[in-house]
Amino acid sequence: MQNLWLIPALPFLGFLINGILGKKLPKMVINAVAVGSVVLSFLLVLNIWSSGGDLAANPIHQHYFTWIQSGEINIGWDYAVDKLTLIMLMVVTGIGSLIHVYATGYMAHEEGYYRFFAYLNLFMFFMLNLVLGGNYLLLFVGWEGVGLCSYLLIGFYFVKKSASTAGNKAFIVNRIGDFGFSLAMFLIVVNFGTLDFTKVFAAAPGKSTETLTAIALLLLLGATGKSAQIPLYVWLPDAMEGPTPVSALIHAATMVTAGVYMCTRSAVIFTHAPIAMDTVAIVGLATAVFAATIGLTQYDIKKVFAYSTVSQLGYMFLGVGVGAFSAGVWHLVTHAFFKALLFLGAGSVIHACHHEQDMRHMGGLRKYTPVTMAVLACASLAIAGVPGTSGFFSKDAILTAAYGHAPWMFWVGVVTAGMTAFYVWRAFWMTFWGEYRGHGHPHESPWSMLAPLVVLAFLSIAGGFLFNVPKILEGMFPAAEEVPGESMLMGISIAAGLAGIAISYYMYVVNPKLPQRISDGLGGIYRLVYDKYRIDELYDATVVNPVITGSRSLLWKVMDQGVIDGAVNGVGSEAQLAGGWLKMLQSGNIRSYATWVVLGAVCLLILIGVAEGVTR
Amino acid sequence: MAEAMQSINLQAGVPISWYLVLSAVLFSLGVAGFLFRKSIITVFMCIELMLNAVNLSFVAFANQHKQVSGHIFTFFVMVVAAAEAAVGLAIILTVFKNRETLNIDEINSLKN
Amino acid sequence: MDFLFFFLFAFIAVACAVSVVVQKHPIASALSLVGVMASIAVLYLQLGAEFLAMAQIIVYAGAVMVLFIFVIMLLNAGAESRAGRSYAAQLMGPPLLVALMASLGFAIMRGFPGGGTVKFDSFQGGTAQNIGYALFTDYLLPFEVTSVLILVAILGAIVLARKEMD
Amino acid sequence: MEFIIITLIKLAVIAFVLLTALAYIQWVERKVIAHVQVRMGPSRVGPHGLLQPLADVVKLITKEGVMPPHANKFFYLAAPILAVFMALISISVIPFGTEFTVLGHRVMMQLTDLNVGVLFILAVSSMGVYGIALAGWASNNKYSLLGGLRSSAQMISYELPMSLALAAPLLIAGTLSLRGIVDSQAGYNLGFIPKWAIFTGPFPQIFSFIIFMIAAFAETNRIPFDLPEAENELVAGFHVEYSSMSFAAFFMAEYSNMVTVCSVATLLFLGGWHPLWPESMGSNFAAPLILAGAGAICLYHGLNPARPFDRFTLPAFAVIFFGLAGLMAFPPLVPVLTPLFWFLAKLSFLLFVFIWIRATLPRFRYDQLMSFAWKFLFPAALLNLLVTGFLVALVS
Amino acid sequence: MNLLDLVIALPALGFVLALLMPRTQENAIKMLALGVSLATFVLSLGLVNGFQSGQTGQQFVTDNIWIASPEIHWHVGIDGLSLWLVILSTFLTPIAILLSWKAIHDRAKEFSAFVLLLEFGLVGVFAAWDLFLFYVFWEVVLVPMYFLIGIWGHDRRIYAAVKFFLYTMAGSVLMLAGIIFIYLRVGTFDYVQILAAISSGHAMLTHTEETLLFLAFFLAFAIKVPLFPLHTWLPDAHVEAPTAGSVMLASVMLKMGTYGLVRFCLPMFPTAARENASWIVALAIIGIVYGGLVALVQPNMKKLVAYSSVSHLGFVVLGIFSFTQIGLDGAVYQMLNHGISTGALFLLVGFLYERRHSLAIADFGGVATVAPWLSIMFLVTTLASIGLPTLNNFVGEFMVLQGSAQANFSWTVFASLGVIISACYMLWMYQRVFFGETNEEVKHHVPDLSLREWACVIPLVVMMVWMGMYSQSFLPVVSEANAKILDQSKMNVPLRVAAPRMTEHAPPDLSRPPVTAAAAGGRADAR
Repeated sequence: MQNLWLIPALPFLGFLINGILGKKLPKMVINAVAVGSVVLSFLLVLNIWSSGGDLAANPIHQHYFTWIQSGEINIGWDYAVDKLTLIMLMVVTGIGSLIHVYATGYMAHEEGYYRFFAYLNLFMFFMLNLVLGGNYLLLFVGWEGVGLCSYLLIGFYFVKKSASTAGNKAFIVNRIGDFGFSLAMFLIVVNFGTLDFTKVFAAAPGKSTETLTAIALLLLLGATGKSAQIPLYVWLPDAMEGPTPVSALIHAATMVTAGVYMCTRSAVIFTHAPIAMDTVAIVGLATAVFAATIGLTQYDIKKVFAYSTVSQLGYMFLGVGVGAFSAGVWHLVTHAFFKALLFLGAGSVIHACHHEQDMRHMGGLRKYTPVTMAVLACASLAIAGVPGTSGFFSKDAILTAAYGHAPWMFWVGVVTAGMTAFYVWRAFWMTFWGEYRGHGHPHESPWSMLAPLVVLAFLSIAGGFLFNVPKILEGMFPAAEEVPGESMLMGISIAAGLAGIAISYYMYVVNPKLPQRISDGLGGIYRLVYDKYRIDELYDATVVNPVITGSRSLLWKVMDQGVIDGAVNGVGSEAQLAGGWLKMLQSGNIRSYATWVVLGAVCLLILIGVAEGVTR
Repeated sequence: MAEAMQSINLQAGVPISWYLVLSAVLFSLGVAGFLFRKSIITVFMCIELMLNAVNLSFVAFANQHKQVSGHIFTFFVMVVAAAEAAVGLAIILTVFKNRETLNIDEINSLKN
Repeated sequence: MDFLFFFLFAFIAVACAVSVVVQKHPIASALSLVGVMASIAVLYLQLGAEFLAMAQIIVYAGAVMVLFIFVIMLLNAGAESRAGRSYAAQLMGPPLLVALMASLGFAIMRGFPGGGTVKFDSFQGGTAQNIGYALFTDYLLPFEVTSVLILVAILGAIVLARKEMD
Repeated sequence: MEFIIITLIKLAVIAFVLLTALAYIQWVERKVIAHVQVRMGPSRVGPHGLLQPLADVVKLITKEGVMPPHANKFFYLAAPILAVFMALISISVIPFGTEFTVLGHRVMMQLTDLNVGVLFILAVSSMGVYGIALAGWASNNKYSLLGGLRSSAQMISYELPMSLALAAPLLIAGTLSLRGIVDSQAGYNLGFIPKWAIFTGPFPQIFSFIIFMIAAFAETNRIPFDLPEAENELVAGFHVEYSSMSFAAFFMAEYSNMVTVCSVATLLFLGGWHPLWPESMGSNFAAPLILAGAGAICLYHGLNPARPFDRFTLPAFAVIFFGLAGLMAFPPLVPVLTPLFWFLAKLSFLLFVFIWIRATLPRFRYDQLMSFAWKFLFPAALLNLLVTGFLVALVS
Repeated sequence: MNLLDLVIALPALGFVLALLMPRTQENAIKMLALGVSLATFVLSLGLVNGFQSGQTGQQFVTDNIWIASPEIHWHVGIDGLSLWLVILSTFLTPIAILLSWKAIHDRAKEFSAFVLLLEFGLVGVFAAWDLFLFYVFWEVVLVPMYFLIGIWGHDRRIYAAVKFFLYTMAGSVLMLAGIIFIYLRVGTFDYVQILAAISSGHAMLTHTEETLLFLAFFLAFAIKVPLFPLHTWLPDAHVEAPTAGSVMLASVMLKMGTYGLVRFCLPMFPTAARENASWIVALAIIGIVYGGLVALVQPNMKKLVAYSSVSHLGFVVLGIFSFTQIGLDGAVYQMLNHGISTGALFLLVGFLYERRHSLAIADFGGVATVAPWLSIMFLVTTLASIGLPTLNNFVGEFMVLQGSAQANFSWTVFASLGVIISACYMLWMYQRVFFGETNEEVKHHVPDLSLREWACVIPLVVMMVWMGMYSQSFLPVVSEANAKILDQSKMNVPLRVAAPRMTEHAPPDLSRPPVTAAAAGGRADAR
């Protein structure tokens, strides 16, 4: 019997210690606390993994206390673990601990060292909460919590306006997603009377398709927010303002995949809402393509990987959408490996180039940072889906399933895969080949950073074999139907990947003048893509500015101060005016007062007289 | 007044209503004084006049109902009137000291 | 007899009241007011309120009016000045007075067509004993309250006088 | 109808007696003061100046009335009339003696017996102030105005202690009718102490008697309280401008006020016409004896005269006295005259006190006057009233 | 004289004592005020301790005749609904006194006195079970707040104070009229008896009468809440008020309105409440969104928080008029949450003001670098007020929205927009105030939290976490009370058309012929 609550509690403890006392503590202690807590929880997870028993048959479910209880609605604070959760736990804690280790090196010379680790631990806490949560509300707790942490970490360099703005953007865009999520929850409660996964999923098949579709779509809205899908992906690229480990941990490996996890978790609901499923698939696919195209043109190394993340997430959604939940989760895992690796590698590169992020000022780093190059190569191979690497299996699984669902999806997916391979390798070549174009003297990172990289490199190569997610999740989801000619499809996707690599090699190593010409040739389109389709501007123009200006000029100035307050004060002034007229009576002359009194008396008498007269 | 006139016989005695009419007349005269006189003191006296008129009606009612209550009321009115006179005259003295006038039309600080 | 009595003193009362209003000089008004009070006192006697009649003379004529005259003499108040006027009073006053009289008369005539009649000694209840008894049994509280009132009045008068002294 | 006739007759008698009496009280006053100051006093006009009052009256009537300029004529003339009127009217409720029967008509020695007589007297006396005040004001003279102000203030102030002092014996008597009060004082304690208010009751009213007398002095503007006419400050106070008959009127008013208050004191405190000792001890013979004694004294002095014409006048007086004594002793008249005698005796004694004090005491200062009234007299009267009321309540 | 009476009486006592103290002894007075309020708080904890959950109806009852005729009782008691509000008042008063320790120097005596008087009134309002008594306390609360704003406020304080006073008066007078009408009809001011009379139909309220009464009460409460179109007094009052004033105003006084809605409008006029629920909810939702949007563009921190209160209280009203158990519970819980979190917000804004002597957001920036703890506390509060899970507001909002969703899902959709907007304005303000470059004034004039300020903040933060994490220690009693109220308001009073039995509820002067529903309108000319 494991105490699940320990798993999130440990990082939380670390957060408390570092957050409250951190200022006084020496770096060593901080490291120990931060890393130690996460590693410990990782060990706990391992413990569950090993002593797991048959989680499919009897998932662990632990109830700690009733959180919200009113009327017939009772929401407890309880953790549940089944295979899916377990995998997520592994990913989160494992990669989390690796990245913590990495961060000790990366952040070594930063202001607010303790603050950073406190936030990271807090993030771990919430993330684990998200994963462990036994009901939607608890999931939501983690969901919001990680959002908060990403807000804090993106805005870690809060003196930089761009950073804090990016943080706000992330949080608010996520809020929009959460809006959907919470609505979904309300609908669930209204229809199911509870939020516990087990109960909900048990009752789900009985419900009408419309209800389920509505719920599913709202959930999807939430997922798009968290997992940076169209239309809410805009926050993720900006999120790169944060320190690189953050980008790796939160915005590549764990948090952004929460959406996928949530959709997978609510697979039952989705499977009973075909329209929702298709929406998911289309959204995923669209995002994949869309982001990939943008990725082609970026020069900021982190931006490139950011967009690739977006597009990979699109893949996962595609997987979920086409019903291959396990494939989606698989890709989630592998993606966690290699994308984390990519980011961390990029981090080490940046570290090497004295915080230079623009690839045009890099190049030729293979001489200075061989290890980094090696690991990044592994990652790039993996993401490009070179056979044998982890990325290959998961992506292939998804694409196959997509083909089974609708062939055109498969083709689009393949193209995207090609683009992915292209821009990742483009980045690779630009960074490591050619001459060093930057300033200063690049240097290799410390081993505290490299060690995790190596581990991750190994994982991203071998991850596919180590974690055969579909096999682990056997029977949890309806199996994707067998597709004829699977090997052929496999070949096509591999080809696409390799083609991408080849083209990038040709364009950026063999003759580096080509890209310039192409971009010039494309002209407007290129610039549009380069400017990320000006989506942010679009949002600003259509949503943000109207709201702000409208609120200010219309609601506040006109409505509030003009109309309402005006009415109120108007009444006041009217009253004063009337008083001014009535003041005439107040002549201050006793005799006139007396006259009025007498008038009143007479009227009274006459009234009485009339009354008498009436009665008689 | 008409039907009252018919019902007069000299032995029966004076009708109550005549007393009331008398008091009404006195009262109205008091009011008139209040309205048309300018000297505070006179106005004050007119108030006393009105009080007296009312007292008269009280006593008349007492006589009609053969009860002493009316007398008691009158008694209280007198007492209060005495007190009122004391205070009022003191006020008048003060006013005169401060404003050198007894003309109520010139004592209108309440204006505006 | 009663009629004679009544009309005589009613006439005096009204005449004096009129002179209270029309006399230009405060002293004159005051004395006419004394006349009114005296005649009212006599009417009290006729109404059987002998104690009140005496009290009327003592309190009103003897104390209150003397105070008035005292003040008039002290301020040496002459005939009132023409200055100042109240349009309200001048314009609305006369019609209002007529209306007041009319309505009062109407009310009285309505309320007491004839009513009871008054003869001398027709009502014996107004002796000092009766009133004293009523005062100290039924009306004890009001009585005490008025005593307090008078105390307050004395204080007030003193304070005011003080103020105008210094 | 006969009621009216009888009343008219009584009215005539009383008016005549009273007016002459008033004139002669003044004579007495002058005589007494003169003798106190070891002078002769009026002695030219008539024997012992007995005709002096007549002479004064004639003089006053024949004198020219002077109207001061800018005086308010109406009030100037009205004031003295008002004064004397108020002074005389209060006599009307004062009983001089018991009732008796003439020609089958029961007659009481009193114009009318109000059952609120005391209140009536208070009321009227309180009205008395108007005369003086008006006089002071109307004669358009600062001295007289001051006099008027003083008198009004003084009379209002002293009215309170006076009425409070009056209230005390009323509590004992339990009635407001003067006659009733007197009746309530009939009889004797221990057989010889008269049941007068000052002697008897749960609380002998001696204090209230004293207070009443003091207040009475003030009410009548007599020395030591004659501030309104303080010759040496205000020349002659409120009547400085008056002359001839109107001047006389004020004097009449003053003296008749004296008479009034003295008779009130007599009635309320000194048991009215009840003799000083019971008839069983022969109080009925007191009157004849005293008169006879007076006659005897006169006869003795007539026989060996101090002045030449005494030889003629005193025996005449003696005869008159003897005659009166005879009248008193005449059995059918005894029940009528004895009470009258006793009443007049007490009355004249009080009047003598008035004169006596005038001859003795100096005048107060005005503030002394007021503070005496408010700070001593009034509380004392109040206290006395309280004690009396308390004791009365206890006894009954 | 039970515990509750003590809790009510103690502040009044303190008020008198404070007035008796010599004004030179400033610190002594403040100490006294603090001591008294703390003592009151401890006593009120005794209330929590002694409160038997499970038995509905009021507890700690005292019922003495206060005024013989008309019969007005000193009838105080608490049920689950009032309990926590009473605690809230007693809990915040010491904090209010403590936080203005440095800020208030002129007339410190009156200040302390007024704060205590305010506490007295507030506790009274929540504890009163006699309508007239309730009204009295209601007005009692008005006076000290009026002076707090008018004397210790900022530049336009007089305007704000008068506005505040008139607004509230306008409503409460109507309420008084309503109370008197009920009295005339039922013959008592006693809440319980009135409920009994109304629910049993002895009150013979015709439909129009009930609606009018409901509106009379509702208006008074809506102004106090404040509901959307009636809210303009709030920003002014808040901006001008001293910090303590703002805290008490936002945290407790606004709750008087919502409390009144729950306590009176729902159970006493069930049908009217249900009929009018639709547009009231509409107003509430408008308020939620509108308040948020306006808050978004406020240049002044206090104004921003004030408008955010408008938005938050919209949630409360929404929950109340959703007529669902969870919605009502959430509403009540949200009252408490808002009391804590917004109170804390005003508190911290007040701290900023004490340092920088400005409320304009533009005057700040980069506070986080110079005053990290202050900014962290502010962050926690901000997160609480934007409804981050594990902090208090989330629970309330969730329940309210859940309730409204059960009533009508479209309401929830619109209301939830408020949640997004709240994130926008709060975070934006936070960014502008605390993040970015530190400007000179801030660098020199903004130190971190002092010990006293810690003492003010910590309890609030603790409460936020506690209420957010473990609502069970507060909710159950509330639920019981609300359940009672709900089934009170569920029963629709059938209009008595036939002769109703006159019972002791009906005063003797009402012995007039029973009126039919038709004749009810024309009763006036029938008489």
